[in-house]
Amino acid sequence: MGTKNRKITRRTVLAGAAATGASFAIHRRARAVEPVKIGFTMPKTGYLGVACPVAYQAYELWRDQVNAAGGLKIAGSEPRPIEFISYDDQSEPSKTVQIYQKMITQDKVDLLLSPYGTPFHLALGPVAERHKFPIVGSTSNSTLLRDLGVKYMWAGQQAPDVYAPEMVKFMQSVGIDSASMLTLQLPASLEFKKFLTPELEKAGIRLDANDEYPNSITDMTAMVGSVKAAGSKAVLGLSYPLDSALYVKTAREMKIDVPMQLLFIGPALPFFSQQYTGADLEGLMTIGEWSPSQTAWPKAKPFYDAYMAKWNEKPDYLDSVISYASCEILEQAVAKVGLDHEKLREVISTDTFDTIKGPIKFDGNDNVATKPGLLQVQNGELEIVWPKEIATATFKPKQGWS
Amino acid sequence: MTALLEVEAVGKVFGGLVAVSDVSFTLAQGEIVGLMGANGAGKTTLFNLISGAMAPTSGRVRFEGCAIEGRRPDEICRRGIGRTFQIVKPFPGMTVAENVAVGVLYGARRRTPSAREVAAETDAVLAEMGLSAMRDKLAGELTLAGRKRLEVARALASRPKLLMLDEVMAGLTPIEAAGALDMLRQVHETRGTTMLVVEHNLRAMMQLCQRIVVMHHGEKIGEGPPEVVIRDEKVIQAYLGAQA
Amino acid sequence: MIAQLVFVGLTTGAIYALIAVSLNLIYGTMRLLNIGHGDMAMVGAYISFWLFTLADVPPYVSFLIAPAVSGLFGLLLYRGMFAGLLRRVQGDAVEGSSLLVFFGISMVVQNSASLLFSGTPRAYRYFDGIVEFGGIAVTESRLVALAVAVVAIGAVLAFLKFSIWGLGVRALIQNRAASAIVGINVDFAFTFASVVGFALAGLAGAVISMYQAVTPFMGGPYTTVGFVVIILGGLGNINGAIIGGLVVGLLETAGIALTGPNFRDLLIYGVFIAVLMLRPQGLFGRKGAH
Amino acid sequence: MKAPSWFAGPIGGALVVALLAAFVVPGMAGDYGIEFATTLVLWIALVQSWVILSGYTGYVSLGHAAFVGAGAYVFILTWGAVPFWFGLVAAGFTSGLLALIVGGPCLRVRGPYFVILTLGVAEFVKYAVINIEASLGKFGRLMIGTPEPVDIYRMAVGLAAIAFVMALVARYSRFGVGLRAIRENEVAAEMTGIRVRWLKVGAFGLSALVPGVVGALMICRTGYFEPLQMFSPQLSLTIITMCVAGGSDNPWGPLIGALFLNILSELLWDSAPELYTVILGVVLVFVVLRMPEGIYGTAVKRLARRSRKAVPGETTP
Repeated sequence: MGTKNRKITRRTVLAGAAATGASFAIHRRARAVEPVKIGFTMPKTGYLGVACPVAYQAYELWRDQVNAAGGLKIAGSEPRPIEFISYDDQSEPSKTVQIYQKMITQDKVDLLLSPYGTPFHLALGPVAERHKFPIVGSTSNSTLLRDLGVKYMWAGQQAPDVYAPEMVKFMQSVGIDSASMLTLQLPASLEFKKFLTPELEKAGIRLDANDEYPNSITDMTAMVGSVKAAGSKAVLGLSYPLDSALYVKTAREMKIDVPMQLLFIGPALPFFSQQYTGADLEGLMTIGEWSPSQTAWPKAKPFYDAYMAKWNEKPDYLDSVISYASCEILEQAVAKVGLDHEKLREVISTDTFDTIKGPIKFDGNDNVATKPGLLQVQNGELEIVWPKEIATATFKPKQGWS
Repeated sequence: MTALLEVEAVGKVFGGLVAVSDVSFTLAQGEIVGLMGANGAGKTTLFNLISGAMAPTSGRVRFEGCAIEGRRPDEICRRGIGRTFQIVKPFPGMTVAENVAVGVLYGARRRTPSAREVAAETDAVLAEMGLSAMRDKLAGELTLAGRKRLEVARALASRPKLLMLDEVMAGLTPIEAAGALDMLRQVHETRGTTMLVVEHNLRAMMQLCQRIVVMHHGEKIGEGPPEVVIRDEKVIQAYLGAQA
Repeated sequence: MIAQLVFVGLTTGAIYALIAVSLNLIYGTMRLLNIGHGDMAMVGAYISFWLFTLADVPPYVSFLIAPAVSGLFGLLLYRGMFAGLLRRVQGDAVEGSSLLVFFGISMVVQNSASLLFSGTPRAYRYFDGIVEFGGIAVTESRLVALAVAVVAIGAVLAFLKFSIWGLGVRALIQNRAASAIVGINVDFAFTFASVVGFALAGLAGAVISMYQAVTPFMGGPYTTVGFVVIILGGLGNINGAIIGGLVVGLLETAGIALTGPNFRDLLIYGVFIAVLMLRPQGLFGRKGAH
Repeated sequence: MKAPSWFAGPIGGALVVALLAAFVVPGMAGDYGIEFATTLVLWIALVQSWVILSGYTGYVSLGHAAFVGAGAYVFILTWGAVPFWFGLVAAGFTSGLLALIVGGPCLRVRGPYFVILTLGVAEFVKYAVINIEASLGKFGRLMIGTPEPVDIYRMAVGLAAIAFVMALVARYSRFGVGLRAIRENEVAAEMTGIRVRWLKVGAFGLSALVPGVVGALMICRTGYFEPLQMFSPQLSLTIITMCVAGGSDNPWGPLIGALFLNILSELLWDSAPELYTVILGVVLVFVVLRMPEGIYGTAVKRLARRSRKAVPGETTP
């Protein structure tokens, strides 16, 4: 009757304790050289408290790796160890603004990493601009950052106006001609919907059920029922982790038999595979363009292994990867031009960076080197099924539930 | 003497229960009238009907010739009817002076008084009621006698033409009750305020009232000067019968 | 489909009713504005999750352990804080003060959980087969949740109805001042309300953990629903809380089916506001009870 | 009742403090200091506005977030279309109007019913705005060209000063005496000639003006509007927490409560970033248990007792 994932959690606790001990040890030893102070905030409490570990765990992994390798390489000087100065922004963008000002003016940090989530990036844009302090964005994926017109901040992820056409291209490539869309009423989902709807129309994909729901949703029976009645070939769930899980629970009960079932954010998260395994997870899709099994990116698999070793859970293929990649960009830029903010801005704006998700290059605020893609669970692992150039597997229609 | 208050065939029914039935009487300017009756006779309900806490089911209440039944209590107060409560309701978290000031500020008057006028009038009422020494105490900290006094003071501060007193002496020691009686007489003497008084203390009623209305089971069963009323056979039977 | 919607609505509603009944015991008797009630459910959910993942303890055993722990917590809070607070503070001030206390407690509990376990959602699988009957298909965990809620609420009702202590608690909910005068042991009733109220919240959490991911912040929405339900049903009215819970549960499923999922909250709060406009004392509250 | 002459003292004092805060602090504090001060001052404005209804009448509102959110929403809707100041004023008045509309029916309900009803109304308004925004195809709105932080700070100081004076005048005027009488005993208040309904609704409307402007200033700080954040019930809860911690029978208590909580959380947050919310929770519990009348109320009482001891024979403080 019951299955479980005991090994993951018990080891997590031990590994976590060990890791903390290890990082203390490094700190003490590295005191000889003045560390490089890198600041950021994370919404450890508040409504994003659930989502942010995937990001800061990537940051902490990067710090430990760099320190273990002798410190951050800085052009024109000795490598120096990294010291994080991080605070809880309580899921409030205004707090983020306040804390970044503090980190810049009082804590006198040398470098900054980005906070978690689009609204926080948007709120921070003007701060970066005023202090001429470069911040490589990570978990931000909105066209609004472009509208802000800042020169000191770059988006980590693809904006929906780039993402939506790719998703539709994929659907056409596997012969899907009808879809039902379920949209969470939060900015990122709503923005995606806004760009996806005309693309679907342009491609001649029929839109059947098209519902929006609030973040307070606790039951999806009615909504999933309308999806079932519509008989579409695809379910596009523009959803967040907890409602993604709710969708799977309800779709199982109602035996939703649809070849393409995509959930915006969820299937890549660790808890998802605690709650659902086997046939339930198999065939679910999510957005993302990364996989440890993509051999074209030599750093991908080592990152995956290191993350697993440190945190004893899989990285999130979207947020953890881009968070880590933003650290890599900063690392490479500093290695090239040192800690001067103006030079950093220059080099980040123009160079191409080699990261765990392949090359990244910015044009304006946008990353133009990465093509947005889609992931699918196949044999329990997430595989890239789109775009073709970086695909690690081919799409397989979802086959029922357990 | 012109009639200040006219109660005409007033009735109140709660669900199926008749609380007050067809009661009529009048109060002349400057009169002190007692309202007597056993517990449950409908005295407090009648107070509520006059002061606007409830609307009567039937009948009229006229004050200075205007129909006031069913109007809001605050409006009736501003027209000049002040009252106290059987179960005292001071403003416990406010000081004694503040309690009185509420009456001064919101009671019957033509214009908003200035701060100095409020202070002066509050002090005057406090002195009149013998509360000056306690002016800065919280109302909730007073003894029962003090709170009853305060209720009268608050009602007086609103400059009522008619003051309705609901058992202001109940629960007091004989000495306190005597003091209260003197105080009311004093008020009547100096202000000439018309009063409608509910009281169980027969002697006090005899001394204070010029006329007494007796109620029984929601109906008026007698009316007249005190010494006549208490000798009335019907009244004795109803009143003492119920008491015993 | 209609049968499915109604049944699912009932299971959701049963959990709401369980939370509301327990909250009603605390709010109805002591007038403590327990905005940390959902956090107690969160504690129960974590207990259930960790017992299962670390020690193989199946959730039905946690259904006993979680309420024991949270009930003990309730006892300690009452003895340590609220007994004294209730002696010193009276009237409306109780609500303000207790709101602040529970706000503090809620911060401590939530953030301790967050520090200890991080914000990462946790989940496990149990009772996750699918049962079909009469055109209805539901996950077993929903049935278990329904059964547990019915049994727990039934036990509380029976206690209140048939035992002499229960009579005292009911009288206390109706009128505190009068109860003390007629010799009801107020201290016992308060202790009872604290322990049982907290224990049932913990139980609800243990049940919820079977089908919803566990996070340090999962309690908030349940607190809100709990308050809406007890005010809807009439403060202190246990039967009202049960019916109110079912009403909200059905609004969430059937109501959404009729209007659209985006109207979920407008529907729930709209009905709530409308009811209070028409009946200021709630659906089943007595006039003047407040 | 005309404002007594001693009003001039506190009002003048508030003005001096506000002017000092507006023009001296920015020179001394860095960027971060200004951000902290802005947060603090906005909280002060919020608690002062809340106390007018909930502190004085005892109708505890858990719905203040609705007014903050409504103000912010109106402000962003009019952003760019009308002059800045006009937008601020419109934000305040819209919230005030919203309060007048919902106040009538809501204030028929008392005690706990009112507390939860206001929460329900605030949630209703929040989800209404979410749905309106979604149906307009909006996914958060961006404002470009918002004022400099120092200017926002100065506006916030001005607003807090206005809110303080409003709360002060409301407390010690005829209006405030009426409101407090309602809190102490509504039936008796009505029988003493107070137009209970008008006063309550009036106080509700008045208490919603300032939060509307606060909402506008809050989105100016981040340049971004998203309903879920602006209508957060957490905000309403925090307001109550500050007011109860300080004591809420007069403007001083909430002022002290806001200072206390902001400064405390700032100190804790800086020195114990991991544990600070836990410690803050413990402190809150402690405050209530040791000082049920709030910091201000308790302090006044202690001082009074001490002075009474010092001057034997005097009966009243």
